[in-house]
Amino acid sequence: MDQIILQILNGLDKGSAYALIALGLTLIFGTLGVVNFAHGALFMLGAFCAVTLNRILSLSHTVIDETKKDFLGNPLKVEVPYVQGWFGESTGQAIIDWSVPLAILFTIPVMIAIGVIMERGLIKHFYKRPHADQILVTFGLAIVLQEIVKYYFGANQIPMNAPQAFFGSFDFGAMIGMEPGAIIYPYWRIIYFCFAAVLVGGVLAFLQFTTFGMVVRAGMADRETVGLLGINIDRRFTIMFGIAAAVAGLAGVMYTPINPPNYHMGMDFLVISFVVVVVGGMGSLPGAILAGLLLGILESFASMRQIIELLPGINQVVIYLAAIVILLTRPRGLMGRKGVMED
Amino acid sequence: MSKLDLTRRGVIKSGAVAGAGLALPTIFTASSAAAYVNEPTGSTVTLGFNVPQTGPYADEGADELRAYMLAVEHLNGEGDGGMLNTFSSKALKGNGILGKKVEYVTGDTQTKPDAARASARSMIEKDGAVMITGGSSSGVAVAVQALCQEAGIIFMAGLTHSNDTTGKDKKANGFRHFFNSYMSGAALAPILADRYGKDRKAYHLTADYNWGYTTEEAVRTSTEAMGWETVAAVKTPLAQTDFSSYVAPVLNSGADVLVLNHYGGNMVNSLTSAVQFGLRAAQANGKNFEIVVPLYSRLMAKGAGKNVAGIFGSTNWHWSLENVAGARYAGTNAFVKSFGEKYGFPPSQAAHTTYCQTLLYADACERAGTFNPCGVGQALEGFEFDGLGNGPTLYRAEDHQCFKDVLVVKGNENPTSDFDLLEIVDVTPAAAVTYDASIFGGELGSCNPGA
Amino acid sequence: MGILDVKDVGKRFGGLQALGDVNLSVQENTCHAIIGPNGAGKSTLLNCLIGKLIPDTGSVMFDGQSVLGRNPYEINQMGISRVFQTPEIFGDLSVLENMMIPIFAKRDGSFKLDAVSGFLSHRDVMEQAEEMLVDMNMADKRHMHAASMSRGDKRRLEIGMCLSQTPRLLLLDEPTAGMARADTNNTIDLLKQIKEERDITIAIIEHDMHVVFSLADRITVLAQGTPLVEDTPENIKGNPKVKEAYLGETQ
Amino acid sequence: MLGLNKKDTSLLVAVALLVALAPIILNPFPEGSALAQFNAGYPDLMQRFVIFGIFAVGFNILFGLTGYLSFGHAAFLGAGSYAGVWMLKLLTINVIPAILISTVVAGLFSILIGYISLRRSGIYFSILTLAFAQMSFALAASVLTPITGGETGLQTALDDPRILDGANTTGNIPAPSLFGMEMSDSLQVNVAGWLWTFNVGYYLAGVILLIAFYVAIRIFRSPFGLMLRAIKSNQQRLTYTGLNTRPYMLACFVISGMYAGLAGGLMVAMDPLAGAERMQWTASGEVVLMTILGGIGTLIGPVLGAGLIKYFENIFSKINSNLLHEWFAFLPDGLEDFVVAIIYPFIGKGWHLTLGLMFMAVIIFLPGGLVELGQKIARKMSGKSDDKQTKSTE
Repeated sequence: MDQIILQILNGLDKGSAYALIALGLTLIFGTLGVVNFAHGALFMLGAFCAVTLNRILSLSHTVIDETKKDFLGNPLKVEVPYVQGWFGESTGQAIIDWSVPLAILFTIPVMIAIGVIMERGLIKHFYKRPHADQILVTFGLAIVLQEIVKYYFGANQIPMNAPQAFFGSFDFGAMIGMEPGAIIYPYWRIIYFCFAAVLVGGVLAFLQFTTFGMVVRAGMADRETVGLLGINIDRRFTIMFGIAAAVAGLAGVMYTPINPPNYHMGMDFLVISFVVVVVGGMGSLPGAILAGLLLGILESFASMRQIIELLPGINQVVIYLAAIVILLTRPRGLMGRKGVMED
Repeated sequence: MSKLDLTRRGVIKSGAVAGAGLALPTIFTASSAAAYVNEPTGSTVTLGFNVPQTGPYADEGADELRAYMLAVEHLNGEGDGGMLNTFSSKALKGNGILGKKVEYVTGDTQTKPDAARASARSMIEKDGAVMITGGSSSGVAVAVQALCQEAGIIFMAGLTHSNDTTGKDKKANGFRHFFNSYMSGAALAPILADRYGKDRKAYHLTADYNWGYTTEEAVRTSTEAMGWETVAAVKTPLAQTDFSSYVAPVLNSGADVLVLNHYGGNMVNSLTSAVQFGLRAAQANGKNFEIVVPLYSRLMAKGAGKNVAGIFGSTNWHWSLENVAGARYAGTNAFVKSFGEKYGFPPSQAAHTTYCQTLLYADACERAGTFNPCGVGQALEGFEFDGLGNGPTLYRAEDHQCFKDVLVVKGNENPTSDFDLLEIVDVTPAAAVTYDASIFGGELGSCNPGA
Repeated sequence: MGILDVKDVGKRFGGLQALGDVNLSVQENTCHAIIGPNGAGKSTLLNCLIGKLIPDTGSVMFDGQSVLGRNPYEINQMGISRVFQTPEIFGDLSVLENMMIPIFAKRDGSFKLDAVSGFLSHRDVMEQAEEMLVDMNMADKRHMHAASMSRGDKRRLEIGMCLSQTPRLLLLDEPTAGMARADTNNTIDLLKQIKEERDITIAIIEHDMHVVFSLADRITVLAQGTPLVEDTPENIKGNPKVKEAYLGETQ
Repeated sequence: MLGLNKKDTSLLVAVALLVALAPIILNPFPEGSALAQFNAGYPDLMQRFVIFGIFAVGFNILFGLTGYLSFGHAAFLGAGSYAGVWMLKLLTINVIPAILISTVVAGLFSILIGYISLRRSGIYFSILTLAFAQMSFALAASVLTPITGGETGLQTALDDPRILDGANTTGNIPAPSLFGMEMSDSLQVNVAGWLWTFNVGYYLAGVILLIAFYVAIRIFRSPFGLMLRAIKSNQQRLTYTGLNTRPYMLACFVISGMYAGLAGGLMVAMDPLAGAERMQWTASGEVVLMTILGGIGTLIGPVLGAGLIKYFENIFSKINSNLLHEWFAFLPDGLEDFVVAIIYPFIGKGWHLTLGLMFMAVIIFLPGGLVELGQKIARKMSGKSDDKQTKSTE
C-alpha cells in the first residue's frame, strides 16, 4: 500500500512536469495553430535563467588564501561573492541559497520577452505555412538555442540547490497517519507539484475568468470569426505566446534542484511532451494536464521492481504503449476535438 | 592560442603529394604495394582523435582533446615534455614519432556508434590517419575498435569501462589503458567491506545497457564474495532523466546500501534523487544508509555538486594521486603541471588516459621501428612500463588490457574548488584486480595491417 | 420499385429525432428532388444514402441491394456517385488528373497496386478523361491546377468526375449553394443537358426552388425529418402544406 | 526511354552521371591544399550520401505523395540493419542476401506498424509511428540485447557460423563482399594532385540508388502514385470516388518501409554494424529534415537534402581551430585570432549550431527547399519569369 501511494506521489510529481510543458505546447498550438518544436528549448532556457541568476549572485572577487594550496601547489585563490561583501556573510549566503526561488521573479519577464520576440520575429511568419515547415523552423531554432547555451555553459550538468530550508525529505506517511518511515518524500518535489498546480490553475483561471482569456479561448475555437469581430486577436496571441514561454520557463526554473540542468534537457522532454499533448487531445488544455499526470503515474508504476520482474523492459516502453492504446481506442486522444490536425 | 602551436599541415602535405603525384595509379588499395594501410610516406604522421564534441559527453570529449593536443606538443618536442620525462621507456626523443612530425585530425563521435564509425572512417579514408583514439563510452569504443580491426588501423581506446572492450569484443588492433568494471568491483569490494562492514544488504540500480550489465555483475560478484547480500537489482532506461520512482522504494526494501551502476547524466540524476530522498541521512537495519557509485569521474562529480559528499567509488586516476599516495605514482604531478599551466585547471581521468594512450602508441612505434599495426601491436603486447602516473603497469598480451593500481575515491565533504570534489581513500594494488584473461570470452584474432 | 428505395429510415442524434420514418423511392432515369427548410433532415438523409451515417431503423436499397453498413467507396462501386455542397475535387492535381481518377476507379475497382506503369500505358483512361473534359467544356483547362479554378469550374469538374464513372445514380447535394446567379444558371444548364443526353438517375437535395423546378421530375418535401408530400413539381407549387413548411421556417 | 517521358529520362540520366562521377565531382580541391578539408569524395561519405538518399527517396514516397508524416521511419532502417547483419553472421559474407533480407524484414515490420498506425491520420498517425519506433529503439538497446547487441550494436564476429562460406582460417573477420570484391576495395587514381577514389561499395550502393530512384519515378508517374497524391489532396473525395484508401496507404507505407530497409541493408553491407540509435526518434527526425530541406514531393529533393545534411555532419564537424588558424595564417596576427574566434563557434564542436541556422535559413527563404533554389536559379539563367508555372514534381 505504501509502495502504491509512493508511486502515485512520484507519478504526480513527474506528471506535473510533463503537464506544465504540455500545457504551454497546447496553448501555442491551440491559439496559434503552430507546432512548436522549440518548446523544450524554452523549458531549458528557463532552467538556465536560474543558473544565470545564481551566477550573477555569486559574482566574486578573489582573495588569496596562503594557508591552502591549489592543484599546482600555488596559494589557493578563494572566491568571495560580492553579495557577501555587501550584505554581510550570512545574508549574502542566504541570498545565494535562495537563488532558485528568486529566479522565478527574474525568469518571468525574461521568458515573456523571449516568447514575444520569438513570436514576432519568427513564428508569426509561419502561421499560414504547412505544419512540416513549422516543425523544421522551430526544430532549427531549438538546436540554435541549445547550442548557444552549450557554448556559454558547457555540456556538463550544473548542480543547482534548493534553499537549505527545503533540502532533504520529510515523513509524508506519518503526516497522513501511516506508520513512520513508510513514505519519505523530498520537500522540493512536493513544492514542485504544488507550484505546478498553482501555475496550471492560474493559467486556466486566467483563460476562464478574464476578458482577455475569453477572447483567446474564442480565438482557439474559431479564429476567423473572432478576427471578423474586429478584435485584434494577433496581439493577444503574441501575449499568449509570451505566457506559454513563461510557463515553460518557470517549469524549468523549479526543475533545476530536481535534476541538475544541462543544455540538452529540453530535447529530453520534447518527445514525451508531444506524446502527452497528443494523448490528451490536440488543443485541449485539460486533456494535456490529464494526460501528463496519467502518463507520469503509469511511468512510475512501470518502474516498480515487482512489475519489471513480471514484464522485463516495460519501464522502457510504457509511455509509448499507453499512447498507442489510448490513440487506438480514443481516436482524438483523451479530450481532443474533432478535425484538429487530422490532415 | 598562439600561432607557434600550429602545425602547418597543408603546406607540408602538399609538398609531399607533389612528389607522389606523378606515381602511377594504384590499383585496389587492398593489394597495393604499401605494407600497411596509410603508411606515412612524407615527413609527418597523422593521428585521429575521435572524441564526443556534441551531445552530453561533449565536455569530457573536450578534455580528452586538450590532452591529445598536449601529447602532440610533447611528442614534437614542444612544451615542457610532461610525462615524457617520467615515462620509464626512453625511446621517444621529442622529435615526433620515428622522426616524423605528429599531426592530428579531430572528429565528433556524438557518442553514437554509427557516427563514431563514420568519423573514424573519414579519418582513415580521407585524412590518412594511422591510428584512431578517443571516445567516451563503451558502445563507441567497441564499435570503433571493430572498425579499426577491419581497416587495419591501431585503435587506442579512450574512456571505456565495460568489460566487453577487452573481453568479449576484444580485437588484435585495439588497446585499452583505462580500467574496467571487473577492476572497479574488485577494487571497491574490500574497501567497502572494511568501511561499511561485511553484513550489508545492497540494492542495485543499473543502467539498462551493456556497460550497466557488466558493472552490476562485477560489483555484485565481488561484494557478495565479501559477504554482502544483494536485495534487488533494478534496470533503469538509459534515457531516464528523473529517477524518483526508482529511488523512492529503496528505503523500505530492507537494503542498507544503494549501488548506482550509472554513468554520466544517469549517475548525476540518480544520485541527486537519492540524496533528495534522504538516503544519505537515513538509517536502515540499524546502520547508516550508504550509496556507492562504482565509476566516478570528476565531471560527473561536478554535475552532482555537493550531493557526492562522502560517496564511494572508483576511478582510473586522479590529479592528486602523487601528492596523496607518494612517488610510486610519479608522472602525475608532471602531467598535472604541464596540463594545468596550459589550460588553467587540472586534467580529468579521461584526459589522463588519452594522453597516456598517445604516448604509449608513439613509444611502441619507436620501439617497433614502424607504424605497421602488427609491429606496434607486438611492441605493446606484454609491455611493462612505469612513470605514467599509475605506477608500474602491464599491457597484457592476451587481451590488450592495462593492469595497474585502481583508486578508490569518495566525494569530498569540504571541497575547496570545483576540481577538489573527490578525495582518494585508498589504492587497490594491481595484483588484487587482475583476472584471468579468458573469463570474458571473445577472441583477439590476428593483427590486421590492412594491406 | 425504384432504383433507390428508402424504407422507414429513422435516425436520432441524442434527443433529437433527425429523421423519422422516411419512405421514398427514386425511379430509374428520373430526376428526383428532395427539398425542405433548413434542419428538415435533408443532409442526414443524404448521409444515410452514401454510407456516411447508418440509420437507426429502416432500410436503404439500391437496385435490390442494401447500402447500409457499406463503406462509401463500396457504395460508389455499386453505382452511386456524389456531388458535394462545396465542390470536392483534388485541388493539388491537374484537371486532367482529377478526371482520370474516377475512370481508374471505375475500370480497376477500389484498389489496384499498379505502381510501375506510366499513364501512357493507360491510353483508354486518358482518352475517356479527355472526352469527358471536352463534354464539360474544359478541354482548354486540362493542365490547370484544379484548386486555382473558379468555383463554377470546380463544380463542373466535380460533376464531370462523377459522370465519367457512368453512375446509375447521381446524388447532388445543393449543387448551386453559394454560387453567383450566372454560375447557378450555367450549372442548371449543364445538369439539364446531362439529364437529356445520358441515361442517368439523379437525386438532388436543394434549397433553391429555381433549381428544383428547372430540373426535377418528382419532388419530395421533407419537414422535421419526415416526408411531407411527394409529387410532381406542378403539384408541389400549389401545395399549401409546402408553403406552410417554408413559411414556418421564415417566421 | 525505360518507359519514362523525356523530362524524367533526363533527370535519371543526370542522377546517373552524378553518381558515376561523384568521386571526381566531390573532390574539387587538390589533395593537400588548404581547402581539401571540404572534399567529400572519400568512400564512407559517398556511401552515406547514396544510402541516405535511398532512405529519403523512400520516405518521400510516403510523406511527399500522401502527406502522412511518419516520425518513426528509422525503425525500418534499424530493423533492416539488424536483419542484414544477422545474414552476414549466419549465412554468408556476400552482401546480396543481406540486402535482400533487410528489405524483406523491413517490409514485414512496416506491414505490422502500418496496419495499426494507419487507423489514424494527421498528427495522431505521426505520434503512433513515433511511439512504435521509440519502443523498438528502447527495447533494442536494452532487453533485446541478445538479438541486437544492445547499445554497442550488432557486429560480425570471428566465430560466426556463415554456413555458406568455407571455414575461416585467416584469423580475421571477413569483410562484406560481393562475389569476392570487398566493399572497402578501391581504385585510387592520382592525377596532378587530385586524388580520386573509386570504391566498390560506393558503386554497388550507387547502382542500387539508381534502381531505387528509377522505381520512385515510376511510382510517382503511375496510377498508384496518382492515387497517393489524391489521398494527400482530398481523401474524402477519393473515398466517394470508389477507391479504398486503406490498402493504398498500407501499400505505400510498406514500399516506403522497404526503401528504409534497403538503406539499412546497404549500411551494414558497407560497414557491418547495426546500432540501436539508428532507430531513435532523432534518426527519424533526420530523414524528415532531409526531405523538407531538399523539397517535399519532388523526386530529386530528398537526395539533395540527404547529401547536404550528411555533408555538414561529416565535414563541418571535423574542422578544428588548428585548421582555422592555418587557413587564416595569411592575416596579421591579431586579425587572424579575431577571425578564428568568430568562426570557431560554428565549426567543429559547434557544427550543430550551423546546422540549426541552416534549417532556419532554408525554411524561411526557400519554402520549397533546395529544389526551389535550383528552379529559381534555372529561371534566372533562362531569363524567364513565369510565376504561374504549376508546381511540377521533378
